This record gives sequence, structure tokens and C-alpha cells, in this order.
Amino acid sequence: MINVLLFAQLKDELGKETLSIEGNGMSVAQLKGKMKVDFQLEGLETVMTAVNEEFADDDTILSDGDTVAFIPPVSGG
Amino acid sequence: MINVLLFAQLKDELGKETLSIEGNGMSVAQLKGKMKVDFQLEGLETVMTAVNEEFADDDTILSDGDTVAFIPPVSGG
Amino acid sequence: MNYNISKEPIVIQEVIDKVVSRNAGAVTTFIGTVREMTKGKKTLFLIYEAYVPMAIKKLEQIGSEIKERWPDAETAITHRVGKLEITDIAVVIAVSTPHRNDAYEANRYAIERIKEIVPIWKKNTGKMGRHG
Amino acid sequence: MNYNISKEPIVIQEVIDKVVSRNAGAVTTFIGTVREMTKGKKTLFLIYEAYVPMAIKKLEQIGSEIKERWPDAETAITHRVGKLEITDIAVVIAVSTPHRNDAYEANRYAIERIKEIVPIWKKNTGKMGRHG
Repeated sequence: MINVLLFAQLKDELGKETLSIEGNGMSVAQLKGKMKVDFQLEGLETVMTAVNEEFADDDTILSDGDTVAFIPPVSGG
Repeated sequence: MINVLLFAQLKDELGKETLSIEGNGMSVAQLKGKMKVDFQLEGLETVMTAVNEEFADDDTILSDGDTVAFIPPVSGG
Repeated sequence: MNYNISKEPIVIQEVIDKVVSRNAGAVTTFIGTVREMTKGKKTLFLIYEAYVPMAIKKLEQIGSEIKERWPDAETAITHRVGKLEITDIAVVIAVSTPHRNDAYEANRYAIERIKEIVPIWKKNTGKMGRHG
Repeated sequence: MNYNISKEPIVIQEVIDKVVSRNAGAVTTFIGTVREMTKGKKTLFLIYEAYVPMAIKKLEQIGSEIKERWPDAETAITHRVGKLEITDIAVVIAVSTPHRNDAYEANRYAIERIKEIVPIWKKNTGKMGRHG
């Protein structure tokens, strides 16, 4: 299972901040596609992704136990 | 009388920080010349001068009661 | 512990204390506070949310980037999360260097990078137009 | 009382408090401290001397110059005089503005002007070469 973390507007949109998703062997892009279909999450293609707390691109392949965080545009400071 | 204030190396050189000098009607340049002769103060031509706490140039005419401060290069901050 | 995400109010002096050293002649701090008016709209309060472990890593990365560019610089950053009222402090960045120009430059670099790569989000729940 | 010459240690927070406001989103501070090594020579302590009434006027003038260039800026400056040990604070400059770039620029302007026009002198009585 892949641990998925949602923040900011994505968290509000889905109404939860963590999910467990079957995704061993998937790419980040495939996971985004699956989540779009399963949860009708808007704008997922344009957000940054972190895998295990480091930014990762859409080609990154996921393994069971990975933590994937979707990072909408940041606004700290 | 003109009140003269000395700071930093000028104060150390002369060994005092205030002087009263007859100088009514003198220019700042003339006062500097007089102090150079009377006290052998070096480098007085190159320091800035303040009259009554505002920077003044060598042509400024002094009157009794004025306070003249010689301001060596500043090094605050 | 120079890079922190805090739920508690930030004490500026504590962040500064982390970077003061015998070889630092200059310390700059940047203090980001919650401003009441933005583009004619009034903010009542803000809620800051962070992906905490990654945010700390990214703050540490900014510190490493500064060290590469300004080897003599010491940096400390604390960012607050939770509900912040007007004038509350959201972030404090302290940078010390031997000479002052570097302290300004490195500090500014830090805030720009925070706004690019640190996973922290500001939610403005209390914004209203001029007439409410 | 935003512009001061002080014989007592400077409390950074007190200087910052003078410039925090509801419309300030950014506060920058510059803290000048006594550095141990300068060009390979060791400082033991410094003595700062000021022409106090004129120094205060000139600090106020710097505040006016900042206000002309950055109308939304609030500035406070305290400079210490007397004997200062290594890491002691000689000067604190705090500037608040609505947006951060101005806070950095105006702060930097202030320290540059202090070094030009404020009658304060640093006497290094304890400087020695590397071998004493």
C-alpha cells in the first residue's frame, strides 16, 4: 500500500488528509490518474509531489510503504 | 566665545574634549587655522565640522555662543 | 535544532541566539508578521499548515544552500503553524556573517527559497472586502 | 523615541516592538555585534563614543530619509556607547514595511547612512596581532 498525504485545498476538497492506496509499481503519474478517477480530485496534475519527503517527478515508480504527498503551491513565510 | 568639542583621535591628541575660544565673526576655516597654530592639532583640515549639531562647511561664520564640533571620520554601526 | 516548525509563538531572541558567534559582526533577521490589509481586503486571522517533517528537511536544505554560497554564514529559521492573529509572527529567519552585506543577501535568499520549496500553506479564513 | 543612543545593553525585542504594526507584514532587523577577528587581528573589546545630541538628530534624519523613499516604512535605531565585549550588540536597526523587499532595502540604507553621517566612533583598544 502507498500512504498518500493531502494538504491545503486538496485536503479540504477530499475531506481527509491521509489515504492508503494500492499502488505498488505505479508511477506518480499513474497514481495521480487513479486518484482523479476514484475521488474526482481536481488540479492534481499541476501540484508538486513528494515521495518519502523529497520532491519527485511524475516518472518516479512507487513501492509498497512509500509515502506520497501532494504539495499544492506553497505559501509560507 | 565659541564652544569647541573634540572627539575620538582629536580628543586623545589634545587631551581634552571641550575648549572655549574667542572666535566671534570667524569662519570655520579660520577657527581651524587658529586651533592648528595654538594647539598643534594635526589633520584638522580634513575633518568634518558641525556647528550647533548640524554639518557646516568651512565658510560658515561663527558667532558667540555657537558650539563647534570637529567630527573625525565616523565609525559607528 | 536551527530549523524548526513551531506550534507555539516564536521568541525572536531565541532564534537570534542560535546564530550569534564571536566571528559574526552582523546578524540580520527577517520577521514575517500577519498583516491586516492585503489588496484592500481585511484579514481577521490566518491558519498556517505544514507538512512538518518535510518542511524541516527543506529548511535544512536552505541552510545548506546558504552555507555553500556564504560559507561563513550561520542560519536559523523557525516557522509557526496554527492560528495566527494580526501582528503575530509567522516566521523568523536569523543569519549571522562576519560582514553585513552577506547577512542581508543570505537572509533574503532564505525567505525567497521558503516561498518556493518549503511545504507550508497559509489559509486565509477571515478575509473580507472593505464593507464586510 | 525611535532613535536612541544607549549606555545600557540593547534589548533587541524592544527595538522591534517600536516598528511592529497591523499593516506591517515584514520586519527586518540588523544587529551589529563586536567581532573577535578583523583582518587577522584579535579584538579584546571596543569603546564606542558618540556626540550624543547630534547622533540622535542624525539617526532621526536617517529615519526621515527612509520615510521619503519608503513612505510605509517604520524605523527604529538604537546605538550603544561605552565599552563593548566580543558579541555585544553595538547597534540594532529595525524596519517594518507592508512588503518584504522594502524592509530589506530600507534597513540596508539605514546602516550605510549610519556609517556616513552619524557621529559615533569606535576605538579599538584591545587589538593585537595573531601572536599577541
